[in-house]
Amino acid sequence: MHENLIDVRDLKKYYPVTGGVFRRRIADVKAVDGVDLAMRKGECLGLVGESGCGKTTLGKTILRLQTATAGRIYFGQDGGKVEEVEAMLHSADAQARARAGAMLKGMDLNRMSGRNLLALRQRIQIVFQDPTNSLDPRMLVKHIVAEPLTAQRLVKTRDVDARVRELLGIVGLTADHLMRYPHEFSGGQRQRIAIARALATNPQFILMDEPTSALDVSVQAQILNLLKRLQEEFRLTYLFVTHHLLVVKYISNRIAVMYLGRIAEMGPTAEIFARPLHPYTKALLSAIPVPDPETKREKIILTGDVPNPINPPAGCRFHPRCAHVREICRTVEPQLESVDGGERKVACHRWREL
Amino acid sequence: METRTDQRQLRPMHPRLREMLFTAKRFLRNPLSVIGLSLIVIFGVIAILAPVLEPPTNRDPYKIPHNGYRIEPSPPSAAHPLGTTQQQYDMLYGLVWGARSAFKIGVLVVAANLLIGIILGALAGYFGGIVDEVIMRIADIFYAIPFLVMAMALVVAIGRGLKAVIIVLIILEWPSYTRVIRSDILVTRGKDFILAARASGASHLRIIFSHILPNAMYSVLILASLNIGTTILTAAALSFLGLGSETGTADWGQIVSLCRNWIVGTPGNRFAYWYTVFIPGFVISLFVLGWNLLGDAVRDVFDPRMRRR
Amino acid sequence: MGTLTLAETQDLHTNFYTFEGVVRALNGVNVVVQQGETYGLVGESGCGKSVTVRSMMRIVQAPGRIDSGRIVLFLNDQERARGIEIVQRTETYMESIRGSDISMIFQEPGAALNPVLSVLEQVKESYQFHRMEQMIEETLAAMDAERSRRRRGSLRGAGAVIQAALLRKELAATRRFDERVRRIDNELYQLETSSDTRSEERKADLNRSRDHARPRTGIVAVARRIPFLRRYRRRLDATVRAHVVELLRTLGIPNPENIVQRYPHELSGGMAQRIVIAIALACHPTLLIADEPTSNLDVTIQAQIVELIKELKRTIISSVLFITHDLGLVAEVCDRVTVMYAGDVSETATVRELFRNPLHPYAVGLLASVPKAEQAEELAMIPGAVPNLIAPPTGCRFHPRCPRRMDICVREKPDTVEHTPGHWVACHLYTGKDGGHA
Amino acid sequence: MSLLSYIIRRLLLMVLVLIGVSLLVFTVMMLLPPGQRVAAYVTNDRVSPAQMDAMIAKYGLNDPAPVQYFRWVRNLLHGEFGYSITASSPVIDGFVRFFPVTLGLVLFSAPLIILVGIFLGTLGAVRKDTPTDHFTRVFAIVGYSLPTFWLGLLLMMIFYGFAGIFPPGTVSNDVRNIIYGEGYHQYTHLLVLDGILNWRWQVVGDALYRMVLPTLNLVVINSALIMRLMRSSMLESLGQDYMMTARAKGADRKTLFRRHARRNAMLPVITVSGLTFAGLMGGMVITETIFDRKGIGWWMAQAALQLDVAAIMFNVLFLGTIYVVINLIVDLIYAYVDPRVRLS
Repeated sequence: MHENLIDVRDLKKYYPVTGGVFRRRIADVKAVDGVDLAMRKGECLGLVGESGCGKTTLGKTILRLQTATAGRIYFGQDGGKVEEVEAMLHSADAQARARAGAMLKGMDLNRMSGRNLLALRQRIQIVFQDPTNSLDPRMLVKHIVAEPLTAQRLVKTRDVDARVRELLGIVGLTADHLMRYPHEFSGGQRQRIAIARALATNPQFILMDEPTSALDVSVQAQILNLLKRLQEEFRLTYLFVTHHLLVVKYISNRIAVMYLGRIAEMGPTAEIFARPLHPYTKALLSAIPVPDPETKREKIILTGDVPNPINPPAGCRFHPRCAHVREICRTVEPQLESVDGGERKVACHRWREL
Repeated sequence: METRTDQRQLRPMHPRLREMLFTAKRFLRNPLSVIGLSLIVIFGVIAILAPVLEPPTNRDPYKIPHNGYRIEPSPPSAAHPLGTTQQQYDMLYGLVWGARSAFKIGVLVVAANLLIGIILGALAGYFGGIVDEVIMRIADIFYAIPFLVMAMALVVAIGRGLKAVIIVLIILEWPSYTRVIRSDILVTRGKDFILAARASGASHLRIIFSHILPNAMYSVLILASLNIGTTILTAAALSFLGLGSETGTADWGQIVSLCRNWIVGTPGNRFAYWYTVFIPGFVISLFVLGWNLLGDAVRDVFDPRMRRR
Repeated sequence: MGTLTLAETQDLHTNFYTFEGVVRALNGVNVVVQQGETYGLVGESGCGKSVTVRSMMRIVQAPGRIDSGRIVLFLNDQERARGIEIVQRTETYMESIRGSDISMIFQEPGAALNPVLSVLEQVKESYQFHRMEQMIEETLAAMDAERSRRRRGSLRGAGAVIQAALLRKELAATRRFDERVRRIDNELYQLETSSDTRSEERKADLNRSRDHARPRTGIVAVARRIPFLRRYRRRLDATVRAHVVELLRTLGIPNPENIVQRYPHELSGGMAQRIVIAIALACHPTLLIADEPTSNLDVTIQAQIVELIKELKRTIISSVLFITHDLGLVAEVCDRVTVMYAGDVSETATVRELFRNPLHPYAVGLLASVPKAEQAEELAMIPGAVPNLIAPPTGCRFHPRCPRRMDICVREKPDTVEHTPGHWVACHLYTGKDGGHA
Repeated sequence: MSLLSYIIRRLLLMVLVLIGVSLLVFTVMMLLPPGQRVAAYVTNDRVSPAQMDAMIAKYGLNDPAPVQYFRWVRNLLHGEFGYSITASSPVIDGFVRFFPVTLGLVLFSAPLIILVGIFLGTLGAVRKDTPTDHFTRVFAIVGYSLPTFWLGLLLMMIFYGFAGIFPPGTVSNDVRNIIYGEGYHQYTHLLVLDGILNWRWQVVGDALYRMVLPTLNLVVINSALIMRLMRSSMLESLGQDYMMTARAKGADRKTLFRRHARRNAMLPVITVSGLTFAGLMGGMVITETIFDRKGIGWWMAQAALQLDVAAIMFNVLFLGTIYVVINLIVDLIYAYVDPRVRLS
C-alpha cells in the first residue's frame, strides 16, 4: 500500500449544463462521480469502458488538465501521511478537518497551483489518442519534442538539441526527422513523436489516452511494443485508457472497468479476464470479437444504450441493462468492495451469487 | 516510403522555406490568384512611382492640378491623357496619386483592425467568461447598425476628410476581426496540442503566442485581404456622397463624384462624357477586384481541407 | 454455403484525381461475392476496401473515377447465365438497383443520416424509390375494404372516390413506366453479347431513352399541387408510414411510432445505425454491403449490431459483404474473406483457412500483430507504414515492408494463384516465378 | 433548450442591444458641439442665434452626458424626434413621407436578391467546374468588387443617357398629378399597392418602370454574397456522408439536389440573408441618391451633408432597430428550420 504513486480519493468531475432564459446551470453531466483509484509505481493500469463512461475525463482530471469538482489526488505522497490526512478529513472533529484542509494544499494535486503544480508537471505526462490533433501543425518536430524542456527551462538551451535527438532515438526515429512538420509523417510516426515529447522530462507517470485507437492494426502493434519496452526501460507508471479490451489485456497488469462515471470492477488483468464478477464486465468481455474462428463463445448481448450521465439511474447505474437485476439494485448504489480482501474489487450487490 | 518528402529527395532546405515554396506553388497554379496578385502589384508600383509618373506641381501632392474652372469635362488629349473631370481636374494625375490614397486607407485601416482584433479576440477567445461576454456584446451593438449608415453618422460627428474616414472605418470594422479571431481561437483552444502544451507546463502567454495565434491567424489574414477591398469601397462611397475628402483631392471616390452630372451626353453624342464616368470607377473596381481575388486565393491556399492530410 | 456467384469485380481500377496527383486507389481488384455467404473484406485504412464497394455500387465520390475493369451482377435467374455488366450501364439503371437489390450501410451512423430530415422521411424514401407500385396497390386495397364497410353516397365517400381514381391513375403510370424500363433493360441485356456496330448504336439509343424515361403521370402531377386533391397522397403516406414502422419494429427498435418522428441528432449511435440498416433493408436487398458498420460504436453496441446483421442474414438478405479492419469481427461474422493491401487483393480464403494457414506475408503479419485473447509473447510487427498511393511501390505493393521480399517482387505484380482449392493468393512465393532473394 | 425560452432569451438580448445602439448613437452625436445638436430639438427653421442659445440652455445641452442621454431617450419614447432641416418638417413627418419610397424598393428587390443568389449559387455548385460555374463565380466576384455608385452611374449612362429608357425619380409628373389629384386615396403610401387599390394601372406601371434600374443595381451588388455562400454551402452539403446514403438508397439526381443537399445548404444562407439587409440599406443610400428617389437613404445622405442632426440620429436609430428585429426574425426562422437548434 505504501508504494502507491498515485492515490485518487472520491474524485468527482461534473460539467454544468446550462439552459433556460438566463443560461442558468440546470443540471450536471456527472462524467466522473466518485472514483477511488490507487496506482503503484511501475505498473500499467488499464482503464476500460465505453464512450461516455468518463474514462478520458478521469485521466485528464488526474493530470490536472481539468480541475476536479471534488476529491483528492495524491501524487507521490507518502502512504502513511495520506492515510493520516484522509482519516482527519473524515473525522468528526471539525478542527481536525480544517487542519487536514490546510495540509491538502501541499499534497493534493487538485488543489495545487503555481510553482508546485509546475514542478509536478515534469513528473506526469500524457499521450493523446489522435496524434494529428495533439501535435501543433505549425511546429517542427524539433520544437514539439523540446517543448516540455523549454517551457519549464529544464535544460540549458545548448543541450536541448542533444536531448531531443536522444529522445527521437529512443522512440525509433532519427535525427533526419528533426526538421519536419507533423503532417509529413505517417500516423504511427506521429504517435512516436508524441511519445518522445511525453518522455522529455523523464516523467514517472504517463497517461495513455487511447494511444493506439487512431492507428492501423499493424502500426498499433509497433506502438504497443514500444510502450511496453519504454515502461520496463524507464520504470514508468501508465494509466492506459482504452475501449479496446484485447489491447488492455496485452499491456496492463491491472484493469479498472468504468461504467457511467464509476468504477464497476477492478483487479489483476488475468483474474478479471478469467473470472469477471460484475455483470457489465461479463457482457463487455463476451462482446469482444476474438480473432479466432475456431472458438465460438456464448455472447451476452446487452439491451439498450448507455444511459445519460446527466441523470444516472438510481441505485446501481447498470441496473436498467442488467439481466440479474433485483429490487435492491434499483434503490441502493453498490460500493466498491474487496472480493478477497486484496486488490480484487467489485461494485455489485449480487457478485457472490452470480 | 516512410514520408512523402522521402520520395522527392529534396535538398536539405529549411522546412519553413519549403512550406512557403509549396504554398507559393499552389498559389501560382490558380490563374485567378495570379491575376489578383498582378493587379495589386501593378497598383503598388503605380503608387510608389507616383512622384515620377506624375510629378506634383502643388505643394500638397494630393491636390490635383487644374487649369481653369470650365465646368464641362474635356476628352483625352496630349496634355490630359485620360481627359479631365468637371472643373478641369486632370484625371490621370488624380488616379495615380489616388492609388496612394487607396493604399493608405486600405493598409492603415486593416493594419489597425488586425491589431485591435487580435488583442480583443485573443482576450475574449482564450479567457472566455465575463471578458468574452463584454467584448462580444459591444461587438454586437456595432453589428446592429448598417455599416455605411453608421459610417456616415460618424463622419458627420468627427468632421469630414480622409483622416476622418480612416478613423471611422477603424472604429467600425474591428468587431468583425474580433469575432473571426475569437471563433478561430475557440476552435484551436479545444485541440489536443493545447492540452499537451499545458501538460508540458507551458504558460498562458506561451500557449497564446506559440500555439494558438500561429494556428488561428489564417482566417483573419484571409479576412484582412478581402477587407481591404470593401474598405476601399466604403471610403469611396463616402467620398462619393461628399463626406470624404475635399473636392480636388487625389482620391478615387472623390473623382467619381465629380462625374455624377455627366451621365447624359450632348444631344449629338449621347456618350460624350463617357470617359469621365467610366475611367475612375473602373480603376476602383480593378483595385478592389485585385484584393478580392487575392483574398480568395489566400483562402484556397490556406483552407485546411485543401492542405495536405 | 452456395457456390453461385452473386457479384464480382474483374480487374477493377479506380483512381482519384486529386490536387496532389492521381491516387491509384484500386490496382486491378478481383473479388467475388457468392450467393448466401457473408464475405469479408479486410485491410488497414487506405487499402481500398471502401473504394471497392463504392465502385461496386458506382457511388465513388468526385474526384474518384472507375477507370477500367468490369463489375458483373447476377441478381436474378435470368441474369444467372451471363450476368449484367454495370460499369457501362446508365445512372438511372444504377438508381433502380441501389437500395433495391444492393444496399449499403456506413461507418459513421451519425453522419450517414441527413440532419434536417426526420427518421420517417429518410426511411420512407426507400419505399418511394423502389416499391411505389406495391404501396399504391395496398392503399387502394385498404380504401376498397373501407368503402365496402361504409354505406355509399356520403360526402366523404365521394372524396374517397376521387382519391382512389387519382391513385389508380398513378398506379397505371407507374406500371407503364416499369414495363417500359423492363423492356429497355431486356433489350440491352440481349444486345450486350452481340458485337456488331449497329447494335452499339442501338445500345446508345436505348441507354439514352433509359436515362430520360420518367413515369408519365399526367393529371396526377397536377393534382399533387392542388391543395384539396393533394389529400389522396395522405392515404399513400399512411401506407408507407405503416411499412416504415413495421420495418423498425422487426429491427428490434423499441417504440417505433415515436422514433420515426425524431431527428438524427436525437438518436444514440447504436439507434442511428439501426435506422441506417432499416433504410438499407427496406426493400429486402439481395446483397447488403456493410462498410465498417460498427467501427465507431462501443463494444456492447457493436455486439448488438453484429448480432442484428447475423440475424438478418438468416432471414432477409441473401449475401452480406462485410468490410472491416477488425480481424476479430471477421473471424466471428464471415464465411470467406479477402485481405487487401494498398489497392491490391493479397489473399482470399475461407475464414478458417485464412486464420489457420495464412499464405501472403502481409496476411501473416497482420494476423500476428493483433493482440489475441491468450497473447503472452511480444506482438509481431509489420515495419513501416501504408504507402502513399500517388506513387505506389512498383511490382507487389507490399514489397517495401515485406520480410520475404525477392527481386521479382520489386519488378512484377504477382498474379493471383489458387494455392489450394478455394485459397487464392497473390504473392511471388506461390506463383512459381522465382526471382531469388533480394 | 425549448423554443420558447430561446425566444424569450433572444428578445431580452434584443432589448439589451437596442439600449446599446441608442447609447452608441448618442455617443456619436455628443461628439458634435451643442450648437449643432440643438437642431434635434427645434421645431422649425426660423430660429435666430439668440433663440438658439436660449434653446441650448433650455434643453440643457451643456448638462452632463448621462442627464442628456436620459432626457433624449425620454423624448424619443414620447415620439419627439426634433425638426429636420433637410425634410423642412418635423422628423416624424419626413419619415412618413420618405419611408414608403424605400420600403417599396426593398420589398421589390430583397426577394429578388435572395432568389437570384440562391438560384445562381445552387447552379454553380451542381455544375461545378463547368462554364456555368465559372460564369457564376465571375459574376459573384465582380459583383462585390464593383462600387455601387459606379454601377448605378453606368446603368444610368447606358439606359437613360444613351437609350433614353428607365428614367430616374420615383414617378413621372403625370403620375404625380394623379396621386395628388382628386379621388385617389393613399392607403399605404406604397405606390404599387395604392395604385392597385385605386385601380390606376398607370401608377403601378410607372412605379415599377422606375424601379427596374435601382433594383438591377441592388441585385447585382448584393446577391453576390448570398450566391457565393450558397455555392460553397451546397458543395459542402454534397460532400457529406448522408448524400452517400441517399445515393445508396437509389435517389435520383433531382431528389439528391433538392431534398437532401439544398435543404441543408440553405441553413447558413438564411442567416446571411438577414445580414444582406445591412448591405441593402447601405446600397439604398447610394442607389436612392443616384436614381433620385426620395427615400430614407436619400434623406440620410442629404442630412449627413447638411448636418441635419435630428434626421441623422433618427435614421441611424431607426435602421438599427429594424436591422436588429430582422436578425431576430431570421434567427427564429433558423431555429424553426434546423431541428438541431430547435430541440437541443
